[in-house]
Amino acid sequence: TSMEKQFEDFRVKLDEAGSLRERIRAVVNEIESITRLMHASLLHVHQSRPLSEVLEKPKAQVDGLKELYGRLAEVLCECPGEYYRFHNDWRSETQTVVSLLAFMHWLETGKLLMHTEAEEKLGMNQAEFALDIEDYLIGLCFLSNEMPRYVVNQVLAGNYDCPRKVLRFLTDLHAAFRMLNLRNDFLRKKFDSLKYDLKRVEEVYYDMKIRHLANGDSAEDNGTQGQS
Amino acid sequence: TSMEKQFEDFRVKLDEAGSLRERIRAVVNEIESITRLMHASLLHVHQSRPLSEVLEKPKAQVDGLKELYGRLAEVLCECPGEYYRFHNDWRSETQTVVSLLAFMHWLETGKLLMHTEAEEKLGMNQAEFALDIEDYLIGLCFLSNEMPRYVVNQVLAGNYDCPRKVLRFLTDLHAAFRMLNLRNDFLRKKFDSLKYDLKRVEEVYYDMKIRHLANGDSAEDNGTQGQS
Amino acid sequence: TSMEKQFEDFRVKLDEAGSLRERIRAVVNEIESITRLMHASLLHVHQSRPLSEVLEKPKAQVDGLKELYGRLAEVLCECPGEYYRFHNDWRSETQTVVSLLAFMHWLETGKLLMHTEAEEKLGMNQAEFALDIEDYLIGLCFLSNEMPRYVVNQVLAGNYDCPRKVLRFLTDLHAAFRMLNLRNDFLRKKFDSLKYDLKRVEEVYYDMKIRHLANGDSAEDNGTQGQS
Amino acid sequence: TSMEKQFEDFRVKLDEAGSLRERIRAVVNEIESITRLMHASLLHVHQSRPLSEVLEKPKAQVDGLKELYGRLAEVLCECPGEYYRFHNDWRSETQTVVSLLAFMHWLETGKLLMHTEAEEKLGMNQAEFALDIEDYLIGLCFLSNEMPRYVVNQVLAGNYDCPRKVLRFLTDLHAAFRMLNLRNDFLRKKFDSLKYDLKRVEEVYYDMKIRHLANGDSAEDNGTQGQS
Amino acid sequence: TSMEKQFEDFRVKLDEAGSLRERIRAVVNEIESITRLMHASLLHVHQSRPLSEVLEKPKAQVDGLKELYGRLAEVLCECPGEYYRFHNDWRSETQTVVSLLAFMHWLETGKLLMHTEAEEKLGMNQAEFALDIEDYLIGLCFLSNEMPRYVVNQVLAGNYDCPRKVLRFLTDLHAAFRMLNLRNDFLRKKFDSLKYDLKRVEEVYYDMKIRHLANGDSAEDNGTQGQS
Amino acid sequence: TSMEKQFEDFRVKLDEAGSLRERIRAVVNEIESITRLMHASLLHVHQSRPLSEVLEKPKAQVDGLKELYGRLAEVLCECPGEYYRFHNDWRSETQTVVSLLAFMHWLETGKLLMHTEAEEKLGMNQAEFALDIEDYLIGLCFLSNEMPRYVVNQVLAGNYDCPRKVLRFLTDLHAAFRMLNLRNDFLRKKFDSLKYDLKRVEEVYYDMKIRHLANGDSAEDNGTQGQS
Amino acid sequence: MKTIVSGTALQSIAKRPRTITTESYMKDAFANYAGYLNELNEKRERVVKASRDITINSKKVIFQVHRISRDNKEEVLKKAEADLVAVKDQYISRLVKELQGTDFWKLRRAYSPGVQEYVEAATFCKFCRTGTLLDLEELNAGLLPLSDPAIEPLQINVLDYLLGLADLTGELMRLAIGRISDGELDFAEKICRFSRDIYRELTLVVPLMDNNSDMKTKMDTMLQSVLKIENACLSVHVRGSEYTLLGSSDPSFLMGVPDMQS
Amino acid sequence: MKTIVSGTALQSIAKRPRTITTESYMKDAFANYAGYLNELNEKRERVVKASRDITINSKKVIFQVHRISRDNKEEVLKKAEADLVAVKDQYISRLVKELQGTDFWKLRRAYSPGVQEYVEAATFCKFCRTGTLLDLEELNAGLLPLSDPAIEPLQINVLDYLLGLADLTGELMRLAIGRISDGELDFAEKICRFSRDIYRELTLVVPLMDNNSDMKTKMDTMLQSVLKIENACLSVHVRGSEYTLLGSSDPSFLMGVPDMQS
Ligand SMILES: [Mn+2]
Ligand SMILES: [Mn+2]
Repeated sequence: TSMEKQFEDFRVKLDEAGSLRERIRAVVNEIESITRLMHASLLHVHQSRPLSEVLEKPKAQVDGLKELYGRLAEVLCECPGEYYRFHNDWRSETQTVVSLLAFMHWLETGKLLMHTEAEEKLGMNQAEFALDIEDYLIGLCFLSNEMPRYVVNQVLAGNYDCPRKVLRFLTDLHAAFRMLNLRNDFLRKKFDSLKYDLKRVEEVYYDMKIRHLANGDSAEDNGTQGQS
Repeated sequence: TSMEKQFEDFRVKLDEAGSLRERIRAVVNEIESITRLMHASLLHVHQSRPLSEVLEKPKAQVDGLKELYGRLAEVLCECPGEYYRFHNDWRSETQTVVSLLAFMHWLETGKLLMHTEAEEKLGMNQAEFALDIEDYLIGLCFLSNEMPRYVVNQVLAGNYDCPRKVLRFLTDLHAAFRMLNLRNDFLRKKFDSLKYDLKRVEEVYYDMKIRHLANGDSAEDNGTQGQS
Repeated sequence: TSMEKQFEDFRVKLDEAGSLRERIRAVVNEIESITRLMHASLLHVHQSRPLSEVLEKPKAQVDGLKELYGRLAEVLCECPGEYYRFHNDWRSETQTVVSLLAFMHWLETGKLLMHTEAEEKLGMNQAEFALDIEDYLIGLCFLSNEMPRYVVNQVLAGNYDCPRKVLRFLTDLHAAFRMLNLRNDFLRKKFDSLKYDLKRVEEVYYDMKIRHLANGDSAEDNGTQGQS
Repeated sequence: TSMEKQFEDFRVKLDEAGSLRERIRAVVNEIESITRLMHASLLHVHQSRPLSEVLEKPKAQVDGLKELYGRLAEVLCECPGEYYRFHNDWRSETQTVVSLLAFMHWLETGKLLMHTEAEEKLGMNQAEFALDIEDYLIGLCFLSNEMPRYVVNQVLAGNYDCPRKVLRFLTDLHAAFRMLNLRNDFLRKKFDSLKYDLKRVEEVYYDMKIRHLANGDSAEDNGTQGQS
Repeated sequence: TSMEKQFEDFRVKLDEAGSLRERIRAVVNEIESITRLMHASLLHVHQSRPLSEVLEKPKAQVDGLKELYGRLAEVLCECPGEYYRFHNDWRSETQTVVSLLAFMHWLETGKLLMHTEAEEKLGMNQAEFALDIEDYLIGLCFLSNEMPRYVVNQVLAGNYDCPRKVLRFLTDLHAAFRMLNLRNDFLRKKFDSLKYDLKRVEEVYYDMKIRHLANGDSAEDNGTQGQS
Repeated sequence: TSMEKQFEDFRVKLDEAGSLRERIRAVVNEIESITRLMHASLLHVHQSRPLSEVLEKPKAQVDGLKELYGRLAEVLCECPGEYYRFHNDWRSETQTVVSLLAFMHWLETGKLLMHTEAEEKLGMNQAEFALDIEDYLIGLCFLSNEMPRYVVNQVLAGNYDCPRKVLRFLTDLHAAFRMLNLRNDFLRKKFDSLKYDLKRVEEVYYDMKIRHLANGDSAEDNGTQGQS
Repeated sequence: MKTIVSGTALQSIAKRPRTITTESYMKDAFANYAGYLNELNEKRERVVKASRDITINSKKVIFQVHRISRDNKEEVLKKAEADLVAVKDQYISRLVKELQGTDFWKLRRAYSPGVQEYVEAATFCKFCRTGTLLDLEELNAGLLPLSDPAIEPLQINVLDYLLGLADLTGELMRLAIGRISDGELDFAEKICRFSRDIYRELTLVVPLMDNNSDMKTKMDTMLQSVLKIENACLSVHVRGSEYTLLGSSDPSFLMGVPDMQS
Repeated sequence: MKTIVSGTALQSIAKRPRTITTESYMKDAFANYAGYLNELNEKRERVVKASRDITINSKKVIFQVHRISRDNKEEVLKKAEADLVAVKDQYISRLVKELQGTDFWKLRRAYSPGVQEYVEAATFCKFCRTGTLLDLEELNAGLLPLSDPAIEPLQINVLDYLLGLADLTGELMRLAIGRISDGELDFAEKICRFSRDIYRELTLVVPLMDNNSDMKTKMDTMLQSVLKIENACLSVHVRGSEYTLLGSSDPSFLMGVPDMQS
């Protein structure tokens, strides 16, 4: 019957979509594994290990990530126009990826990892396979969440200038976010947490300042750990 | 600075997406209003009003729906490849639309509204703007949920043939669904409810049959209410 | 350090347990697929197809099941004494398996599938890999849940003797269950549902009886559909 | 009949399992009582009572615990291979036991209670009756949850060296946990809480350090309260 | 300190209450065991065994129940004025007891077991240890829940007069319940179910009447099964 | 029918209320936009910009706010006596408005913005359209939430007198709030947070005092930033 | 110290205890706020109590109506109606007195449960009496005499009316089961049609309601009630049809069991 | 028709309306049950109302206590204590009158919230006055005069006392923050020790309580309150230590800001 024919047709299509999703999840699981390792390495920054040592391993893994995103792109190529159909299956992992790349970039250069830079690092600079802006922004919020702890541990390690630098960075980032008219609830909530991070860093800087531990603002330097 | 430039850029893009979403929601609100009216009119079927009277109003509104889906298509045209980005904003309403159209169609013809027929009625037969299969299937499950009540009220109104016809229809529909390998949890749950509907209709038919109240299966006729 | 050594040790052990669990789940997924197919075939019994036709496909798949349980046994062999550690990962599927086998067995013979028979069919008659009694019992409750629908549909198909036979079977099963002192909450709840099934079958038999549709009890026959 | 025989058999087996479980629960209730008393005694540590006084009572009860675990082992001996069947009945209490023993051990020695040490203290160093690794790990997480409060109250009592020592301990413990690939959701969540404990202790240490209240790191000593 | 003294005092009192509760629960467990056996015996009434046989065992156990309630009374004597403190520990079992006694009483006499009669049977006719009226009423609702099944099975056994008698009884009971003003609580819900039981019994009565199966009312008899 | 007529009537009335609500929300959205801008401008106070610069933009927008509240009043005029029906639609935004106006007022005058002053500024000094007192009070609590950050940033900018002034203001405000009897509601929770703000400002004041950074009280000045 | 801006008064108050340094302008204002909040809370309490009284007594009216049967209709309804009047005169009037002259919406959450239960009871009585829906206008007309004519009278608002109506279906379901048992099949079918109508009308109104999450839950319960009524009607209908098929000469037989003893 | 067992009376009642065929033995009994349930419900309502009054007025006492500061202690506590006596004499006494002569446990759920709040208020006053815990015996001794001496007097039970005490820690936390602000560090540390003690004692008692799911939730909240007190003490302690390190000659300085204006 035509009903049977129709449902036979559905069966094929739903199975295709199902196997596509499974392949996506397989790739995403690998991405998740790599980010867990990268994250674990990066956490050494709180133990005040030298920057070069901290960054060595995670930097070595960026290429692996890029390759995985390449495979993701290939899968999504098979269903043009359905990027957002499967977006939920990999967005949270991608936000983590962005936050890690942005942290590494900031540790090295003291600068914000730009959207296009992130896309390049992940090979997502294609028409059909770009980095969603909200994912990028949420990743930046995760980055800021790491800052208060970073600042406290840097001070414990005797790096009293760190709070001032981080404060300047977060103040700029905060100002930039404020330009946006955030309607996305999750992003808005993460942005609120950015405000708390900023407040906490202000307080640490205040602690340094009133104890005359912080240097003046005159000497500028790139990077976040002077002597790294 | 480049950071400001980037966020300025984001602001524009996020605002665009936001206003797109608002326009989609405005259309969806209108769709929702119409379906509410259609549904309320269709509820008269339980009062055993003549079919022509029951269907008059909802049929008159199908064109309105089609126009609204036309407007939805126009909005989505402006962001090619992002159908699924906004899908959640209108999918539940569309499932309801499908269930209403399918109910009307079944009342008139005794047949299942096919996917392509539904697409035609809504003007969704375009490459970029088609009716998602899962939405169509969930709509059919909603349709089946209405059946036990329909059967009960038809019998109350003296239409003793109804249970047999509905049972045959639901049995076929159930068999068709069983061909699918349902991975979507929501759809799977709705399909479970279809089984309960089938069981309830079986019971009503059983009650008629053992009392010799149901007619034989010999005389076939289209439509669900003989004399409508 | 000894702490590191200890955690390194843990890492190995936890990873082993994790991969064991993954292998178990892979097998269980296959079991689940087969039972879905078997169940779908068995549901034809409600459409009153001939018994031989109904049972053909599911019977063909029992060997497949047995092989899968063999693979499960192999995996569990690698961790002697940990049968119950992973039990939750496959118990619900096994309960379904029991209910299907018991239904098929009852359709063919009119008798209850015994625990040892179920174990044999699945190759679970080993010291280290037996069929948990509660799983078997829960499977029987699932079996009884199918009975009211079966009875109604048999009557609809003109098999007026069916209710009496099913009633006798369920009455015996119910009496047997009542011998148990059920402390397991889930099992107790399922047993309550068995009571409802029994009550429903009583009602159908009552319907037949007062309408003089049921035959007397004189002629005994094995199997559940005399002439199939 | 054979059905009756089978169910009679089940009745015996289920009753045996039931009474086994009751005996387990009786023992577990006693374990729970003892841990409650031990916990309440250990809470005195926050009142800054001398360590010897704090530990006196709980240490006296360790033998009682060991005896109870001995009785548990005896019960489980009667059903070889079913350790994990009843695991849920005593795992949460055992996690608490581990956390208390580990806290006492740490207070005395400043060192982590090793898995084998915990097993010895409880007499669980048998082939058939060992301490489950996840239970041990969860117990350690509970231990870490007590640390921030401990540090705060020690500082309030004038023990300014405490934050540094605890921080070092937690940093090591955190690093050790990070080696694991945690798939167990509950354990993963508890590990997240360990991170918060670490962060809080860092903050307290920071507050001491910037005020020059913490001593230098030069003088090493075992134990956590210098003069205890 | 006085605080410690007070809490020590509380612990003693609460321990006492706890052990009281344990003793209550021990008694209640025995009550529950007996009611389970009584219930199982009474269920034979659905297999249409002779009334004398059905009632023999349960009647023999009423004295056992009375003795257990005597022990309950003794325990509660130790805490005068705290009957309702422990009420929840035995109310559900007592409701079951009431329903069984009322069923037996009704089977024998065709009359409702009165509150004072129930109290007497259980030795609860004391100032400090009476049968709570709501428990009694809920017990009566449970009694009515057994009626539809009883009526169906009696008819199956050829006792066509039964429906009329049960109908008259339930009609009276329903009328009596309607005198009460209830809250939206458990009792109201159970009372709603009584209405459904009444309706079901009426239907069976109609079935008899339609088929002229019921006798006239001429030959009245005590009890509910003529020839028992 | 009269039932239909009545419901038609309800639909009309509810539609009216609905469109009223939509108009209210439209106004509230504009209020929200303005407050967002005002807030963003005011946040510059934390970057220690001169007061005149900080206040310039937000002061310019107060008239806009007043006009919007005028429009709100007009809408509410159409449904006399239903102010509190729609209160929830604008209360949270109005609390924010109060907090901003109170902050600006305090920055300029060092005094608390009184309820009647707030009403005047917003044109809410009408019999039918007044500022709800709880909203006003909650607004004041939000105001206090901004203070700790303000104080820290003022100190960072070298304004060492600020903590003393803020402390005096918050102390007074806290004393005033203590006159109220609150329920366990949102206001009480916000009042609790006011206590924490007060405590934090005190700490900063101590920091200044310890280091003899704060000036004496001799030179009093209007406003909160002496030389702005 | 009158103002924070004037340093001149400093010396004079340096020794005054700290807590009464609260600026007096704040103090006066907050004394007012304190009075306002106290009064509001106390009024809210009184309103809650009145609402509870209305609830418990309306429930009694509903139970009274459920005592109806084929032969005592008049008697039962008379008592129910009298009780309902008593609820209005004794308890609603207290509510009216509390609320008069205020924005009725402010304390709505405090009195809404009572008013809803009253609506449920009043519409239930009316339906049993006339088979029609007591409309809001009529209901409110009954409340007018309670209010001081000089000021805006308390009127039940549409939302509370609809919420009360939603609960009515549960009572109608119980009534229908009882009526079927009593053989009043026509009455049962009237209830069936009536509750279907209410359900249908409400589906159109619910999305327009102010805060309809409660109402949505009630609609689910309500549909269940309607289904129960329909299924109960079905089962008696099917039996009736079978009876006709069996060729009984006395079709009135199914209309209850009045002759049960005969 | 007196009994169902006798067929002889059948003819005589065949025409009687059906609903009054209810066997009179049932009818009489159920009339009694109806009376019992009505009285119980009405009593429950009165008890709930008394409980709400106790709650709202006990809360006022608590707020009064929070108005304490270094210099007005006596005055503030005097008023709070007087208010507390008024709560007892006006509202608890009403509860006592309702409950006297009944099993106090039967309606416990109806009055427990009020009693708990009263315990919270009474123990809060007492702690501020003496720094000690008002024990249950003392509390109950105060209630004795309210009861008719002839019968068993109403006494607060251990469970309600402990539940009230669990809430006390929240108020102690607020008090501690305020005392620190006011420079009363000793007071704050006393609160810290006191709430730690209560928390510790309660951990031992909770598992023994009758139905301790409420209490378990309260224990979580309570631990949070204790932690907040400890952390607040820590932060002032650390600052004080730094001050000592900086070598101030005036250690009393940290004890508040009395000299803020000087
Ligand atoms: Mn109701
Ligand atoms: Mn409180």
